[in-house]
Formats: sequence, C-alpha cells, structure tokens
Amino acid sequence: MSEDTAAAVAKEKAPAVKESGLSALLGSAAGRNTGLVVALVLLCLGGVVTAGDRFADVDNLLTILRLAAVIGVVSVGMTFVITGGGIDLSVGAIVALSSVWATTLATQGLANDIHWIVIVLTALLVGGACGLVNGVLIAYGKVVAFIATLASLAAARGLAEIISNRKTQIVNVPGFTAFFDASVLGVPVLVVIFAVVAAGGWVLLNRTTFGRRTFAVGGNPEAARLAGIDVRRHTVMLYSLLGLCCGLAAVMLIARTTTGSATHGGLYELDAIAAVVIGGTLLTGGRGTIAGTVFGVLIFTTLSNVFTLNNLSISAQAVAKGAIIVVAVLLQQRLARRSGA
Amino acid sequence: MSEDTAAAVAKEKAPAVKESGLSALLGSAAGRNTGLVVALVLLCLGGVVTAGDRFADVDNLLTILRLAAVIGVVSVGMTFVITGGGIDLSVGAIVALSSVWATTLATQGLANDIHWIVIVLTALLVGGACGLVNGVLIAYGKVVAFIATLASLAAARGLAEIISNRKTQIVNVPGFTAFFDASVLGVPVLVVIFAVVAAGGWVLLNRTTFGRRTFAVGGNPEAARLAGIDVRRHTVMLYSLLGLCCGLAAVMLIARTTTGSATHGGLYELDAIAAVVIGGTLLTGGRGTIAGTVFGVLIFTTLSNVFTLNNLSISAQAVAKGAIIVVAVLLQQRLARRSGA
Amino acid sequence: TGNTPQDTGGGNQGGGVRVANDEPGEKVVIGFSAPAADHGWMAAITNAAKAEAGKYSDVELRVVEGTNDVNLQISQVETFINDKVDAIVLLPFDGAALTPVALKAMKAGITVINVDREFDSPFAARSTVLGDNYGMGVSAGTYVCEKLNGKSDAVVAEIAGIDSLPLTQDRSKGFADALSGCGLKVSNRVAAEFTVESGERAAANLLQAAPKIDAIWNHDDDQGVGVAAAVKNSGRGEFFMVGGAGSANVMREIQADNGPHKATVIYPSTQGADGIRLARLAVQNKSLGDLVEVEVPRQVQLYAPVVTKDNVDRYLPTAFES
Amino acid sequence: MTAPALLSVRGVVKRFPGVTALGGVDFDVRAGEVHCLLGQNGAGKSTLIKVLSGAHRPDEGEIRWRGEVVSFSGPTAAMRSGVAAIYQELDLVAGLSVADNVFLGHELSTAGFTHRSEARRRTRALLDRLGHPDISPDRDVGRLSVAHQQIVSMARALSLDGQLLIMDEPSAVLDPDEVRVLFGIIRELTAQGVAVVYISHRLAEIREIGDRVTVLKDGRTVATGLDAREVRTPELIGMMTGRVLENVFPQRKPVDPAAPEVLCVRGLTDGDRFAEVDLTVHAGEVVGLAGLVGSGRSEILETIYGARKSAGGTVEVDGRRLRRGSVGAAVRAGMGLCPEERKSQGLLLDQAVYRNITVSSLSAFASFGFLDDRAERDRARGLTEALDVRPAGVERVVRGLSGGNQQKVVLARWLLRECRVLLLDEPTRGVDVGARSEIYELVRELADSGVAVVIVSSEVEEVLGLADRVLVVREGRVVHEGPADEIDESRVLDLVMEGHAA
Ligand SMILES: Nc1ncnc2c1ncn2[C@@H]1O[C@H](COP(=O)(O)OP(=O)(O)OP(=O)(O)O)[C@@H](O)[C@H]1O
Ligand SMILES: Nc1ncnc2c1ncn2[C@@H]1O[C@H](COP(=O)(O)OP(=O)(O)OP(=O)(O)O)[C@@H](O)[C@H]1O
Ligand SMILES: [Mg+2]
Ligand SMILES: [Mg+2]
Repeated sequence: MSEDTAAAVAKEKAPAVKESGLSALLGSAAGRNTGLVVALVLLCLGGVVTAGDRFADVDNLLTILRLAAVIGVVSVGMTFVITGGGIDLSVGAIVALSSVWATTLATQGLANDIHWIVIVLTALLVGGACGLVNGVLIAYGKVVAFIATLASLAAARGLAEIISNRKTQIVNVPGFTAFFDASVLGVPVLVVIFAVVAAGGWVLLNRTTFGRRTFAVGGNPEAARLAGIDVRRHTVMLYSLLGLCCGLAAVMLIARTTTGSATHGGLYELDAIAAVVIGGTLLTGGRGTIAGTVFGVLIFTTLSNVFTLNNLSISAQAVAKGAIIVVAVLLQQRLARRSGA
Repeated sequence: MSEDTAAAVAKEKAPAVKESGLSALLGSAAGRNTGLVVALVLLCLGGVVTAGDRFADVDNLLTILRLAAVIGVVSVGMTFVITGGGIDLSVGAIVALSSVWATTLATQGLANDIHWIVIVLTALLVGGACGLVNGVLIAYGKVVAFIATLASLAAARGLAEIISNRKTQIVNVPGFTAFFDASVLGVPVLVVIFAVVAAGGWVLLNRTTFGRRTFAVGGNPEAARLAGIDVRRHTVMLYSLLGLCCGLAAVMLIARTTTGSATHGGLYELDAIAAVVIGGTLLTGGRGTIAGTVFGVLIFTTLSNVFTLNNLSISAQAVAKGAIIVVAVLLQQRLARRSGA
Repeated sequence: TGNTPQDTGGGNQGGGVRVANDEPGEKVVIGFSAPAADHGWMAAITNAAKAEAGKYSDVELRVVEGTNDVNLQISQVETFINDKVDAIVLLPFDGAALTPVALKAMKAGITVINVDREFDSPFAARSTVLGDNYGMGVSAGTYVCEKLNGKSDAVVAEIAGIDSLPLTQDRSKGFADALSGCGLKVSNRVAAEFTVESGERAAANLLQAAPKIDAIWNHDDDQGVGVAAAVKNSGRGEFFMVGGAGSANVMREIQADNGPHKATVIYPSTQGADGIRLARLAVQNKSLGDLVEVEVPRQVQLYAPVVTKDNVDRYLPTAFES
Repeated sequence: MTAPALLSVRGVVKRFPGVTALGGVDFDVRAGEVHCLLGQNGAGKSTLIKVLSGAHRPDEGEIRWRGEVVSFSGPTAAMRSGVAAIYQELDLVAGLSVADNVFLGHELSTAGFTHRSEARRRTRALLDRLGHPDISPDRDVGRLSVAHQQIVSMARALSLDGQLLIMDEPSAVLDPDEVRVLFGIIRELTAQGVAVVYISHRLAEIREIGDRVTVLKDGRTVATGLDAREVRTPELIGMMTGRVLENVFPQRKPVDPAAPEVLCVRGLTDGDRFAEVDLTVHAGEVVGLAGLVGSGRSEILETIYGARKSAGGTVEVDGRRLRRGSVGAAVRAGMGLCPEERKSQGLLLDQAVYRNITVSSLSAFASFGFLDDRAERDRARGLTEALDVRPAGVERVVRGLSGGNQQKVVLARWLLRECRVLLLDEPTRGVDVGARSEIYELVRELADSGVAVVIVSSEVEEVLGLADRVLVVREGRVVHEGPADEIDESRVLDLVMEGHAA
C-alpha cells in the first residue's frame, strides 16, 4: 500500500540499472571517467594542433602506447593495492631487482644454454617474492604499509646494486628479443601485454570474488573481517599480485632496453600512484577503477609525448605538467559530479 | 549500590591521569615512544661499538643535529598536515623554490644594499604562499592532496629552474652567514632553530585550540564540520604552516650551503613523510606526535652518520637501512603495546 | 691520466702507470664522497676510486653513501673533519653548495681534492681534477660537423642528461658553439636522466618528434644503451650517433660498427681515482711524476677525446663497464 | 521447555585492555525460540554477540553448539556452523553495491567469478521479503539511509540461512511499519525451527516478539530464562539498572506564551528532499518532529544548522538571520546539532572522551589560543558523570565505548556548549531505559533554562512524551502542527502514513 509510493520516489532517485555487456562496460567506463576522457581528448587536440601529423601518426600513437605499457602494468597492480587500502613505494625498486636478477641469469655464462622463458619466469618469481615479503610485513608484521615498502625500496635497490655490481646487464638471448619485439596485427607485443593485463585486471577487480573482497578490505576492513574474509591473507595476495606485475614490467623493460639495471624503475612509485589516483581510485581504499588508471597512465605519457614533439624546455614542461594535472582533476570532478556519479 | 563497585572497577583500570609539567611531558613522550627511543639508543650503541669515540664525540653529535635540523623543520610542519588528514609531496620543491627566490634577490645586483633579513622574509613568504596555494587547491578546489601537491611539486621545481636559470645562486651577504653560522652556548644556530620549531610545534599541536582542531579535522572531517570547525579554512592554514616551515628550511639550507638552487630539497617529501610516519603519526590522519617525528628524524640522520663512520659498502648500506627501519617500527609497536598505549 | 691504455692489467678500471711515487709512504686516510650512484658513470667513479685506493698499502679509504642531498653531503664532510682524516676527495653534487664546508675542511688542515664539479672558491681545494664538460660538447660538435661535412640543412638532435645540472648546460653550450662553427644548430633537444630507461623513453619520443635526423649527440653512454634500444625499436637508421662519457658498451658497439654509434666523447670516469692519487701525493708531499714541479698542481683538467672505430682499441681497456 | 539447547554458554569472559566486558555469562538458546538479551548500555550485549559469532575469542568459558563444545576460529567458522549475526555497528562496505554486500564473504561464484545476476535476483527477493522493494540491489550501500542500511544488513543475515540468527538492536533505526515486517519474518523463521537472539532497549518489543529473556549487568548474567510476557517491567528495569524508575518522561512545565521566539525558520526548501518548512521555537520550548524514516527530518535539521545549503527560505536565531550553508555562523549564533549517525557524523572515534566533548567549545577553555587541559577534563568529567557514561574515565578512547555510551558523549558536547538552540536527531537511539530518562530529564532542564530544543525521533511515544509541540512531517512537508497533549500516538501514525494507504 504505502510502500508503492515510497518505492516510486526511491526509484526515481536511484541510478539507472546497469546492463552487462561490452557496450555498457565501455559506456559506463567512459561515463564515470568523463573528465579524464575529456582531458585526454583535449591533450590529443593540443598535440594535433601543435605537432600536426607528427602527433596523429600511427607510429607516434604506438610509441605512446609502448611507453605507457611498462608503467601501465605496474599501475594496474597498484590499483589493486590502493583499492585494498594499501600503498607500495617499492615498485620501482622491485622492477629494478627483478630486471637485474633475471638478466644476471641470462648474462652470466649460461646465456647460450637457457631458454628465454627462464628470464621471464625469474623476473616474475623475484617480483612476486618481493611482493610477498611486503605483504607479510604489512599484514602479519603490522608494519604501516608506507614504512614497510619504503624499507623494501631501500633494500631492494641495494640488493639490485649488489647483484649487478652496479653495471648494466645487457641481454642477448635471441628468442627473447624476437618474441617481445614482434607485433600482433601491427600492435607491438608490449602493448598487447598491457592491454591483456588491463583487461584481466578489470575482470579480476569487477567480476570475481577476489575483486569484491578487495573493495571490502580497503573500504571497511572490520566489516570485511566480520563477513568472514581473511583480511590478512587477502592483503598478502594484493601485494604479491603487485609484485608479479612489477616482475612483468621488469620483463617488458628488459625487452625494451635490452638491459637489466639497478637504476631501472626510478620513481615508478610516484608515477604509478599518480596515475592510479588521478584515475579516481581513492588513496584511502575501498574505491578503485582500472579504466581510470589506464586513462591516468595515458594522460601522463601523452603529456610527455606532446611536450617532446614541441621541443619544450624541461622546466617549462614541469610547470605545464603541474597545471595540466590540476586541470584534469578539476575537469574530472566537475564532469563526474554533473553526470551524477 | 552496585554502581559504586562498577565505578571503582573502572577507575582501577583507567589509565593514570596525566600530570602537566615538563617532567611529565618528557616522561610521557619517552613512554609513548619507547620503541623509538630504544631503536635510537641501539643505533647509538651500534655507533659507539663500531666507531667508538669518533661517534660519541660532541662534534659528531652536533654534526648529526645540524644534519637533522633542515629536514627536521620540514618534518615538524609535515606532522601537522598529516595529522590533519593531508599529505604534501611538494615540500622539497617548495624548499628549492624558496631558496632560489630568496637568493636571486640577494645575488642580483642588490646584493650589497639589502639586509639579510630580507632574504629570510622572502623565503618565508614564498614558502608560505606555496603552502597557501596547495591548501586552497585542496580545501576549496577539492583536488586530492596527493595529486594537488604532486602538481605543485612539478610546477615549483620548474619555476625554480626558470628563475635560477638552472644555475646555483651564491649568496654573499655577510650578516646572513654570520648570523646562521654562529653558536648559542656551543649549540649551532641551525640546531637551535630546529629545537625552537620542534618545541613550538609541540605546544601548538598539544596545547592550543589550533592543534586540537587539527586532530579533529584529521580524525573525522565530517564530524569536525558538524562540530562547528571551519574544516576548509583550517586545512588551508595547515598547508600554509607547512609552507612556512619549508621556507624556513630553505633559509637554513641557504645558510648551510651559501647557495640557492633548484636542486635543493631533492626527495625531501619522502624523507619527511618517512620520519613523520615512523614517529607514529597516522597517515590516515587524526593521530600525530611531534616527539615521535623528532625521534624519526634523529633515527634516520643517526643512521646516515653511523654508516658514514663505518665505511660500509654503499649497496649494503641500503639493504641495512631497509632492515633497520623495519626493526625500529616493530620495536616501537611491541613496546608501545606493552606499555599499554 | 686514466685514459692512457694500461699495460699492467688488473682490471680495466683506473689505469695509470706504476711509478716511483707508488712506493709506500706514511699512512694516508682519505674520505671519499660523491653523489648517488643512480647511473653507471657515477657508479664507475666510486668503483674506480676504490680500486685505486686498493692498490696502495698506505691508503685507507672511507667511502660514504652517495647522495644527491647537499645537506647530507655537507654533513658527511663534517664527519670527515671531526674524524680528522688526512684528505677528502669530494665530487660534490653541487660545487657551490659544498664550498663552505670544503673551506672549513681546508681550514682544519685537511687536503681537499675537488673532483669534476668545481667549487666556488679557489681556497676550498688544494687541487682540482676537472673533466671538461664544455670541451666534451665541443668535441662532439666538431666531430658531427666533420662527419656531416658541410651539409647545411642537416637535422642535428641532442639527448641531454639531467637538465637541472650545470654540467649538462656546459655540455650543451659547447655542442651548440661547435655546431655554429659549421653553420648548424640543434633542431631537437630532449633530456633524459642518465639511466638506460630514461634514455630509451626520451629517444622514443625524440624519434617521433623528428621524422628525419642526420646526427644525434647523446650526452651519456649509460642512457645511450637505452637510446640504442629505442633506435632499434623504431627501425630507423638514417642517422649516426655520437655518445658521451665513453662506456665499454658503446665502445664495443663502435668497434663492431653494427649500431648507430659511430663515436663517443670520453668523459673520464677515473677522475675519482685520480683524485685519490693526488690526495695521497699531496698529503705525503710528493710531486706529480713526469712533471718538473715539486708540488702537486692546483688544477688538472682532463681531456675529452673523441673515440671512433679507428682509435677505439686504445681506449676500450680503460673504459668503464656501465 | 523440552526442546534441547541449540546453543549453550557457560562462564564466558572477555577482557579488553582496561575493561572486563564480559565477566561470566551463562545462557541457553533453544531451537525455534526468540531469546531476548537485555541490559544497560555497556552491559556487554554486543560483546557477547561478537563472541558467539566468532568475531571475538572468549578469554574463558565454554560455548556448546548442538551439545558439542566449539571454539569458532573466526566469523567464517561460525557462519559455516549456522550462526548469522546482524551487528549493532553496521558491518557494511560503502562503495560496494547492496547485492555485493549481501553476499560478501559467501559470494555466489564459480571458480572465483561472481554470478552477478543471480546475486541481484536473490538480493531482490530478500529485500522484497523484508518489505523493501524500493531498495535497488545495484545501489551503493554508502548512499542509503541508515534505516535502509539496516535492512540490507538483515538481508545479509537472512542470506546465510543460519540456524541461529543474532540481531543486535535491529529496530533502533526502523519505523513501526518496518518493525512489524521484521517481526513477521522472525515468526516465520522460528516456525521453521530457527532460533533468534534479539537485543533491544524497547521493552514493548520484547514483550511482543520474545519468548525468554536474559538480563546482563556489568558483563554478568543476573537472570536468565525469564518468560518474556510474564515478567514485570519494574522488575526488569530493577535487574538491569539496580534501581527503580518512577516515570520515564519528566513533568512538562507550561511554556510561557510571552517567551521570545529563539529559532524562526521560514519557507525553508532544499529543492530536493523537503519544501516550505516553517518552524518557530520559543525559549523554553521543546518541539518534536515526527515522521517516517526517510521523510526528510534529518535534512531539515541539517539545513537549519547550515550543514546543507538551502535552496530557499530563511533561518533566524534571536531575530538575526543566519548565513546560508555556514555551520560556523549557526554555531556562533548558539546552535548545536546532535547528528543522526554518531559514528560518521558525530564522533572522533580514536580520540579521548573529553576531547570529543569539548571540541565544539574549545574557545571557552582557551586563553590566547592556549588550552586549559585540566579544566576541559574537569568539565567533561562532570558531564559524563551526570550522563552516567560507562566505563568512567574521560581519557578513554571513544571507539571502545558501547553504542549507547557513545551517543551520550555526543550529547554531552552540546550540553557543555550552553546553546540557545539545540537540534537533536534521534538522541536516544541505542540508549538504555535508565539513561533515556536521564536524557529526557536533561532536555527538559535545558528547556526550562530557556533553550529552544528541536527533537527528531522515530519513536512517536518519545516525541509525544517529551515535546511541547509536535510537527508531523511527511515526504518533506509539514502536514500537522499542534500541542503535544492534543494528539495521540495513533493519530500521529495515521498522519504519517496518510496517502500511503493503498
Ligand atoms: N573493542 C573494545 N575495546 C575496548 N573496550 C571495549 C571494546 N568493545 C567493547 N568494549 C567495552 O566492553 C563493554 C561492553 O560493551 P558492549 O558494546 O558489549 O555493550 P552493550 O551491552 O552492547 O551496550 P549498548 O547497549 O550501549 O550497545 C563496554 O564497557 C565497552 O566499553
Ligand atoms: N546522500 C544521499 N543520496 C541519496 N539519497 C539519500 C541520501 N541520504 C539519504 N537518502 C535517502 O533519503 C532517505 C532517508 O532520509 P533521512 O534519513 O534524512 O530521513 P529522516 O526523516 O531523517 O529519517 P530518520 O528517521 O532515519 O532520521 C532514504 O530514502 C535514502 O535513500
Ligand atoms: Mg551494543
Ligand atoms: Mg534521518
């Protein structure tokens, strides 16, 4: 009786029920990230206006994507950790350590005998193990994530320097380079990997129990615990997942530069966190979006591409970058608010 | 009737009421930071054992304190911002910009005419203004603090480079150097400044309405707003305060190096946040301790000093640093828990 | 200097011929401080210094954490002063910023040897070992001019190192000055961060920015490895590259003549090692061999030669492995 | 009486640092019964629930489940055995949808992939069963009102299909209609043999739905197995509080008709939830707002207070018009708001009790910005003693207090400030009978001293008993205004439901 009116009122206010399916997915991703999309489009327009064909060239776009790929993979992993209420400052150092470890294996004498897949597996293993250590320190050792991963940052870089003796390790394993330098239907393998990781990350975050629990652990750990989720184990898994992503990023970086080095991954922590946060993931946890992160990564890489095409001085770039970041965030806020999200 | 018993039971268990007064202050600061104190003492023991008199020498201790002074001032300011629920990544860049701006004034032709106090005021003004911009962006523009200050970081460094034309500015104002190189009762002026800032910070955070509001704003901004606190204005004040601290740190750095440079203050953001967090201030806001921050700064600087005295391999130092940080945090947790805090 | 091919073996770091001066003398404690080894050349500097010190039984070397924080570096020097070391070999992150504390050390009677980035005051160091950043740019520019041989519309690109460092500006200035000598100019300039990864990133963007290039000068061979990888990825090959600093990697590429690198300009990574030697001699009151002077000279400026396929064999043995 | 005990608890003890929350609890629950737990705020009810549902480990004592001694290693183990709980502090995750929350921890999935449409369908069915077809399973839980969040919590508990369902004050945020639906469901469940443990401070509810009652006091069982319908109210209150309550509501004094208008609201509109609200409160008057949950009363209070921007209308205090949307202006004019959701809107959970109390009155304790800490504590101690906050101790962290005691702390904040206008939104939610009457007493005293009070409550009885004048709000509009003694409970219920009738 009286409930019907109430229901009608409530329904009026409720957001439209979401449809599943790809079109809905794209629509909703674009919808929720209107501001970011607009910022990216404006940036591209800026690129076209100032650099014309040099910007709007397939090769150039592929260059942007290739550049985005490595940090993109790390950022997808970072999205999980931040959504789960954590933070990881050691990602760059883990990339460095993984790259050095894997390439030392490849360069030290064994070079001719090992299959390139061993390099890949080593990097993944090292990355995953570092993530595991972070996770255990944080979840079971109860060390604040910021400090634990800051410590890992120092330790992993130091270890990478010791292992590599501070030398750049050059990889000459033929199969490795051949595989990663290839293209699939004109799209470089690195970009394909990034796309697969992003898509996989989206599915994992939005369509699996793991993803649901990640939101819960980040949004309200006490409620998650009461719901029977093993918050600590889940936290360990989140950091391990990010570690794996770092290992993969290390492989991609080895492929791109043909080297492993203790200097790889410098300041990735800031870049990745910035991409994640600008994408709309809350630093306090509980809310995260892979699509936003991908847009965030693309905005940053496109930005430096446009700057370079325009031969801008580094200092001017820095000032402009600051301004553009603020504008992008303000745009995203205003537009997201308008679309009612 | 039975209420009396309940009250008695409750009173028995209630923590002892704190006394005011200096002894209580020192006692409680040490008590709440037992783990940090123990970590620092262990570190000093390590220094004495490995370097003997070279460590436990008044000159050496003053060297540690002088080193701690600059980053210490920034960290005290950072304690306020983090306690108030924020974060500031732009501190290093603000230090750089302030140092450059102030020294450009001193070096460009006017050198002989200006009084050194003008340098000091300029640095403070520039620092405070940068903080103000950060605060307004965050409080009124509603840009996430991480992103807003990341943008400021880029912009301020770029601006510093442009102003200084990427050259190190050398200061030759006699009064300036004379003042800051002096000692008060054997204690260098820089150390005195740090002590004054730390003491002032402690009073401000723990004994004033401003401090109390800072805890409220960081602990639950919505509740603070409904309790009648102007959360946005307060946030602006917090960032401005930190900006002022950065300006002061810039003055101290100019005094120490006789230069202003766009490269000053590199990675101060990480150092300051690390000191604050290891000291026990919560990154999520609402809990903060100046004493902890001071201990955090001292732990990091003492660590550097002990390493310097010991001629350890640099990479091994990094690994050891990571391990020591984790141990310090674990110690602090275990001991703080035991003492019931 | 460190660029002379050595015949004594014992690794390719820090050359130097053994001379009478090498006979053990009174014990010398040397403190060594340098910026963070966040790239290969800087790591090589420290490694070479350590290796050099290891050769002398009368030298005790104290190496401290590399840092880009001038405040920390100042406190390291202060610690050395407290420690009463005999000499300090200092590669400052910022020469001007470290000047006051170097003066303090000199006043305390410690022999300060300034390496690579020059102090602001002549009294702050007993002796200065300088690379020649401006000269490096000039060498590279001159080589590019020769190689392009009057092609007046040539597109020359430059990949600089960390742009906020004065040394980068010196190099760029030398390069630009030399190019203008043959009527050329830099049409595209990007900056990297002295690391492989940043080199790759900067070069990938640069190659998009300039569809056709004739010559590239890259300031640093560490980032050069990345630059070469980016060139390979892009499949471009219409230009030649000149490196900087002179790493073994790049020299091998020049030797094999199968990559974009046709030359590199040496910026000796043995400056630290030279600093150690000078410090020891100065403390022990010995003179510099092969010089008539009785005292160690005030300043030694190292030469920035161009290494090409023709002379690479001479330089490769002392090149640093980055 | 012959049914075997499904759950039996013996000598359970649970200690927290500085507090013994449970000091020896015994009771049995039989299949198919509704077992009520009664006790003052801080008696240990919620703690007991958490021990039973595996969220806390008991320090001592024995729990038998179907006759066997069990020790739940965590909430999952308890859920597997068939124990489902609705916690007092809502255990939902803002940012996740309703359906996600309902199935959190026991997701419907194959190989880790969630079945979203199935989860939505089942959630829909559960919500319908709870009488709320208006809650969409896709809605973000954080955007629901507390009442709706409570419904979601119940849906979640039902989705577990437990043998024992524990409900910690489920009715505190519900309106009478919703409570009726809830009771229907409880009866359905017990008929199927499910046992229910039910906690409430409303004795009338216990009479209506309960079979047996266990009374806790200071963490111990003082009586167990009482017949819920037979036991006399004064006896129950005596067991809980150790004293006898004469009269719950204090005596009203007639309002002086010449008293000045302190709060004057004209045509207040927010363009969304309510419109054209006129409200005048004289000095010494208590005005009650009655209405259904969701009728917009909270929004009216928050807008008057400046915490929300109004779209039109004016608010005046003592004849001076307040700036729109400025809490600061309202507070300076002498207004205070005791918000509806104490945890998210009211409290600094990790700070000491006294700091929570003094936060709105800091300048009263400060000279040149420097605080007199001792004076703060003394004033706070006086207030907590007057309100009987337990455990005593103004240095305690608020998070460790029981729900009802937390509410008292929020109330103390505005008592301290000596407001001209006090806006109270559900001030007695979760507060026990004894403390309730103390709060009523205080409100009355305040009014008598000249304060203008506006009170919102979902308990019509409370509004009628406490207020001098009553406004009935329906869907954002005032539909009735008049003296409290000229209207009765059923008339108010008719008014709030009007138009709802099919
Ligand atoms: N996490 C905790 N830490 C410390 N003390 C706690 C904690 N949880 C509960 N307590 C204490 O245990 C006692 C019992 O609290 P509990 O929440 O069980 O009371 P309750 O009977 O549910 O009261 P209410 O009716 O107010 O909800 C209280 O004294 C409370 O302060
Ligand atoms: N932020 C919001 N966004 C959208 N809808 C909201 C929001 N907050 C509350 N609502 C809706 O408003 C209704 C509840 O409003 P509110 O709690 O203000 O009512 P009330 O009359 O104050 O009831 P109560 O007795 O709970 O205080 C619910 O239907 C809820 O869905
Ligand atoms: Mg309770
Ligand atoms: Mg409400």
